[in-house]
Amino acid sequence: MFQVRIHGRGGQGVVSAAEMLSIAAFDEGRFAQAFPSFGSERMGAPVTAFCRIDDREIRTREPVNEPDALIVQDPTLLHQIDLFSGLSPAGYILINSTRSFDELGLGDFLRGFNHRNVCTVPATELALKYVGRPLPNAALLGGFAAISGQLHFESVARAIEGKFSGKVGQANAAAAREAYEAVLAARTAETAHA
Amino acid sequence: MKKPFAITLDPGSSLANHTGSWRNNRPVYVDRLPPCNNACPAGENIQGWLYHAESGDYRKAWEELVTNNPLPACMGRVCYHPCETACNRATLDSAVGIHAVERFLGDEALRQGWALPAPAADSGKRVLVVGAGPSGLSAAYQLRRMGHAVTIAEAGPMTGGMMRFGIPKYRLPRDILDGEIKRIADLGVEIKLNSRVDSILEAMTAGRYDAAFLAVGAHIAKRAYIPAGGAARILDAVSVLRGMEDTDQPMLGRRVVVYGGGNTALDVARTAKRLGASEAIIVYRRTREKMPAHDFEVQEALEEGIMIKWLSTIKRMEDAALTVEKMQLDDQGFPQPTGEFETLEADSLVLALGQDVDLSLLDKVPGLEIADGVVKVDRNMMTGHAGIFAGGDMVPSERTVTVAIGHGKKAARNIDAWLRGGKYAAPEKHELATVERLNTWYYTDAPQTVQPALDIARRQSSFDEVVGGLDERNAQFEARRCLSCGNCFECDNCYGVCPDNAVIKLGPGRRFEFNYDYCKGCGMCAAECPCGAIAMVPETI
Amino acid sequence: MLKQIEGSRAIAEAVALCRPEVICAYPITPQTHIVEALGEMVKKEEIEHCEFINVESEFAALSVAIGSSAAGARSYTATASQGILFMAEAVYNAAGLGLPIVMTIGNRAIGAPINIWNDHSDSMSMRDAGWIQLFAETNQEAADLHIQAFRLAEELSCPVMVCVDGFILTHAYDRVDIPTQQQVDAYLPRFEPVQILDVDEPVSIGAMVGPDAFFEVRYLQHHKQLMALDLIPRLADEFRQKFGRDAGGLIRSYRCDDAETIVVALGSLVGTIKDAVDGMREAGHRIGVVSICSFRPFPLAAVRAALVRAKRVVVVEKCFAVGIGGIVSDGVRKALAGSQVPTYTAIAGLGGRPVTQKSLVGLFESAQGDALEQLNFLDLKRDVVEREIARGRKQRRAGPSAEAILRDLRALRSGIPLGAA
Amino acid sequence: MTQQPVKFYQTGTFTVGNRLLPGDERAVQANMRRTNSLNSGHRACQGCGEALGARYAIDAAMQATGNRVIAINATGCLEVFSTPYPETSWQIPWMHSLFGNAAAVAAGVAAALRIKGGKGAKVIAQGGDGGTTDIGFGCLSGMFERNDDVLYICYDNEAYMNTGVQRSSATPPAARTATTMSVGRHPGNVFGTGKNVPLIAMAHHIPYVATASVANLRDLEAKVTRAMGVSGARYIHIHVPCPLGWGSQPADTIKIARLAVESGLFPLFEAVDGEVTARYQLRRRVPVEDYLRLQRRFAHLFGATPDTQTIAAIQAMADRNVRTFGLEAA
Repeated sequence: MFQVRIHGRGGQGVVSAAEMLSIAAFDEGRFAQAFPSFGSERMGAPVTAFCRIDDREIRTREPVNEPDALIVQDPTLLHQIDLFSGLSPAGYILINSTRSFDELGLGDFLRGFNHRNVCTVPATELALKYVGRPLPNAALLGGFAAISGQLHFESVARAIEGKFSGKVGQANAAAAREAYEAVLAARTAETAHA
Repeated sequence: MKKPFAITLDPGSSLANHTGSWRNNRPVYVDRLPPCNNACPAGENIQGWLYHAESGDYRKAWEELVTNNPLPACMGRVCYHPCETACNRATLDSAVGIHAVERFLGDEALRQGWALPAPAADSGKRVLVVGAGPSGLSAAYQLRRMGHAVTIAEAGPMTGGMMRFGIPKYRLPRDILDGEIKRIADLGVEIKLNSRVDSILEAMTAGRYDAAFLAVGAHIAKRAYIPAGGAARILDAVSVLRGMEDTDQPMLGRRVVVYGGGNTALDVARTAKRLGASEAIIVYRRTREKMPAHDFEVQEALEEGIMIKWLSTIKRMEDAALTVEKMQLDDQGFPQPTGEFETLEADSLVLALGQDVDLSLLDKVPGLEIADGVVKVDRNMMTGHAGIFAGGDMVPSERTVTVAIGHGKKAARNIDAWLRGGKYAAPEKHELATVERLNTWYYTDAPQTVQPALDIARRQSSFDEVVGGLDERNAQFEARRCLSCGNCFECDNCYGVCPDNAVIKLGPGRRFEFNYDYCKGCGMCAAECPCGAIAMVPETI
Repeated sequence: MLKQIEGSRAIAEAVALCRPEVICAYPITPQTHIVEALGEMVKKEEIEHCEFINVESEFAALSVAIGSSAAGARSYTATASQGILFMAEAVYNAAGLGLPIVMTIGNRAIGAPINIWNDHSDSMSMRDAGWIQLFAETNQEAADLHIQAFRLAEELSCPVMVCVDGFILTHAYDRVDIPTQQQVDAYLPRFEPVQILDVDEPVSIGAMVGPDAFFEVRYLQHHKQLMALDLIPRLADEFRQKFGRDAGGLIRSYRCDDAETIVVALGSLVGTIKDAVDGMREAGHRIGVVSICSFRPFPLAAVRAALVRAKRVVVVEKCFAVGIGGIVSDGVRKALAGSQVPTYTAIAGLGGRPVTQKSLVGLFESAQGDALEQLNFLDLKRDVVEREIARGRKQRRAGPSAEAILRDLRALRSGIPLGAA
Repeated sequence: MTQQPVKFYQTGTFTVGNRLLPGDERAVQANMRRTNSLNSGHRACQGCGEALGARYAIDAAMQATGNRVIAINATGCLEVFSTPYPETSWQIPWMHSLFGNAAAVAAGVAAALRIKGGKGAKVIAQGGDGGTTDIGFGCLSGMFERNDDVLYICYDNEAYMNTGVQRSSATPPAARTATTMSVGRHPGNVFGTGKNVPLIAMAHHIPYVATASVANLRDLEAKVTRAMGVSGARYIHIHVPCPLGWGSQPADTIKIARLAVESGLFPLFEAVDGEVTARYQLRRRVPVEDYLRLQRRFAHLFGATPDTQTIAAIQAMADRNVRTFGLEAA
């Protein structure tokens, strides 16, 4: 079972991101379970959503306390809540930011992590570029497909296009594709580096 | 439908619950006596015939009417309608114009030629009626209907009695009078004119009559001694009015003075005016309030230019001048002479001081008692001589046409019972439907219809009828003003207001019944009955 | 058709396939998505011949459904938490009148303190109202139970609640097989009411019943529930034949054949317990789980048969009868009456407290050593409770506990000792 | 006010029937074949105004719809006295659910009828003042606001009679009830600000609102008939005296209702789409004292030293009604 935890703020499509992940997994014939951290949050408040992906039926209903991957949609949350709780150094991290981990002040924290598994993506900028709105979730999902290897980009793109209809869907998918390719490129560079 | 137990029930199943057991008062339908009926000297069922008139069934209304009175067209004109004085509607707006509806029905019957109901099978009995006035005609009519053979012996040359000889044409046109009398004759009543009965016993024996009804009118004028010069022309009212029925009308001159304060005085004065008198003056010794004449007649007379000198007595007559003394009322209200005199120009003086009955036919009848110029009768209208009954002006009573007709009916019922060897027992009178018994909220406001009246010029110059009749539309309107006091008129109020649907409506003309299985005795039906036809009576255990 | 779909949406689609005729909606978290979806489907005419009525309260919601059901329309509504309490009078009334309304409960706690998260307090509060109560383990079952619920309700003329864990199921995206209209039509016949407000055949429904018959009417409600004990498994069997999967039934056992310890639970908790059981089985523990789907009627015989050979029973329940303890456990103990099987109650997950496998395994291991109290509180913060009790002892005007505890917890997190501020 | 005055003076326009009128112009209650929707054998008190009002209204509705009425009843006297197991007095499809939900249940029935066809049936919800102006008020307002196709009839007897005469929001000032006893310095009910549900109904701008009285049958029937011809939410508020609760003579029920109208305390009017379109003009205006004196619930206002101040305050209420509703002809 692969468990993802997504952090963001109300209004950033955190819950939708988890849902799209689950749909992409479903599309590949896998089992998936997406759910939000339930609450009465309003726009701007910190929000968490979860997605489990497995090859057999997922029965457990507890929250994801030990995620395999973490998607952070809003870097301003970094110093506000314990984002990395339960994440093992073997885990994946994807952060929406134009800056590097060092610039974000995470250099030391990530020293034990596999550098192929952690990445930042300028998802908001990509969204503004393709969609015209600062909604980073789709781009991050493209990045997630690249970094985690859990899902094919095509199924993620289909899930995005299913969630956002028409042109908006295509634009989000395009943002996701650029993020996907950027992360792949970064990983290739990382490999070459290593 | 397979209904769930207990929570779902069949419609109307509460009929099994007889709530009548809750009751400690029960409503009952009653017929109370309407005040009009109670006041009618002729005993008419006024509310009864108005009921039919309301629905436009004039034939039925007239048939109900003539059960008690064969002369409605006359009565509607000349009756002083005590019914209207008693009418409960007067407390709301004004009394129902009963006389006007009665007259309309009477006229309608004459116009349509409706016949009176056929008499019952021949009883084999013969009755002699003396006098063809209202009382005699009424008795003859009732007796004939009961199957008896009736003969009227009339002394005069014409029927109608005082209706003809005492009431001027302008109040009672003669074709109306004749029409209604003819209808009685058509029933098989034999009328012998110019047949004066000198001795009743002889007449009965000669005609083999089993009973007799004496109904001789008061045709003899009372006289008063007034010193008069040789050329003075003094007449009495009876002869003047009687003279109007002759071919030669009485000569009264241009200035006529009438002495008296009754209706007859007014009739004479108004007649004089119509005969061409430029001045017709009534001299009366008391005030208008004390005048026995009916107010509406005084009013009509004044309208026609009749002058009245109140508080005056006539002392003497010299040629064409009268000496009149002014009077004043004393503490007891009696007029006392003042010693003040004045002179009144007059071509003639008509005395209208009351009338007496000629009782000579009763001489030597054993047992028969006479006092104060009238015959004593018992409660059954029988004189002291078995088989001889009397009524109308002959007996102690108010002398009106209506009273006379009532006497005739009552006497007829008693004669009939006597002939059959029994005694007539009048049905018990219902409790009076006083205004307190009514719930007048339900009656809408509708003042009395004004009857048309002849214009003054024609009233002063002709004997045309002064007061006109109602047409069908306003006769019906007037009939519908009746409150139907004390008698159910099927307004459906009881049927409607019962919270327990415990009133059964039986259908048109059949009224209602209480369903005591469900009536809880709340009394709302009685409280909301407009006409007071429901009484609440305690349940007895 | 398989879909990756939100639980609420799956329920809405299942309800839509049942051809409802009147749907009443009043918003309350966490059932709102269901009626929102249905409202949209009615507006788009994806559900034909259906009235969607936005009412002014839950009391009105069920009352409208009472009226529409009595007038012969298949009627549906949904609620949760305070909502079911606000309609409580109508809940009893619908059952008393025998109206086959189906109502989804998105299970949620009841305040005060106000709390929007999941537990079973809401539907449990109405457990004796005369409704059939079915608990869904998964979103697939939640969808399927609604199809069975209409059939069950209408065959018995008895209202049915389908209880679905709020948020945990209602807001989770899961794989759900949504049946076809043909499948549902073949399973669920037209609604033929046993009583109807019909101008051609008038009846009075809802008479006042006195001591002479009220008792019998109540007994007949019980009788309906007893009939449901037979009907529920039959409908589940027929459902399996027509739809090719298990859903509903009275209870379901998992790895109980040789189990010494059997856990009993309702709703979505069962999935988490199954994973815990699998883990413990791998470690050699003889443990299994029984899931109760039909809480009303309570299947005493089936529960006894499933549990009587165990060495111990642990009932994990998301509801709490204050002043006595478990609610489900009462039924379980009654089912086991006369046997020697000890039954432990664990109150868990109240007000949305996560129930983790880790805690469950700890609980079950303690049970296996028979080291449990009869009444246990899973993951209750004892220290917080004790501090609050002590505080209350110190001062008369202690103020509201909820706020005091929140202050306490914030202080703990911040590392600042209590009272320092 | 709502019909042409009939010029038949013997019976007038005020009696139930009138043998002189053509059948179709007579009151429904005059009809030998009226439905008696609320049948005999019910257990209402002697002289019950509510039993009368209910039959008046439902019979009229039945006539107006060709006998296609379904009634939903709130808990209360009417419900209890009409349907004690094993007997019902209703001859129409009828249902009782709860005290406070008649409007909502009726809305549900109306919804079902829309979907199922329902043979053209129309729905009436009915309740007393407690079930309408108090506990059922939320559902009533919801029904109005949604404009559900329901006629709601409130039979207002001005207190909770079923439970033993307790005050409701429709209880008039100074009236004695079991919870506003005639004791203390201010005996009887408080002088509140009033809760005029017909006006509140009008504030919802529903298509039809009317007040009626058991004392004016023809007016009542005309209003019910009119209401049955309108679609959407409709409201009729009928004044029904209660001999038990008011301490009046059973036989006086209609008389008291009439005095309530004629004093101006209970104005009769109609409103279409939230605007008053017609009012009954007082025929014989009476002082409120005439009305109050017949009821023991106001007995403390009279006696040896009448409470003239309170009576004047009640008269002022009547005067205000006369002014605001234009109850007197100009």
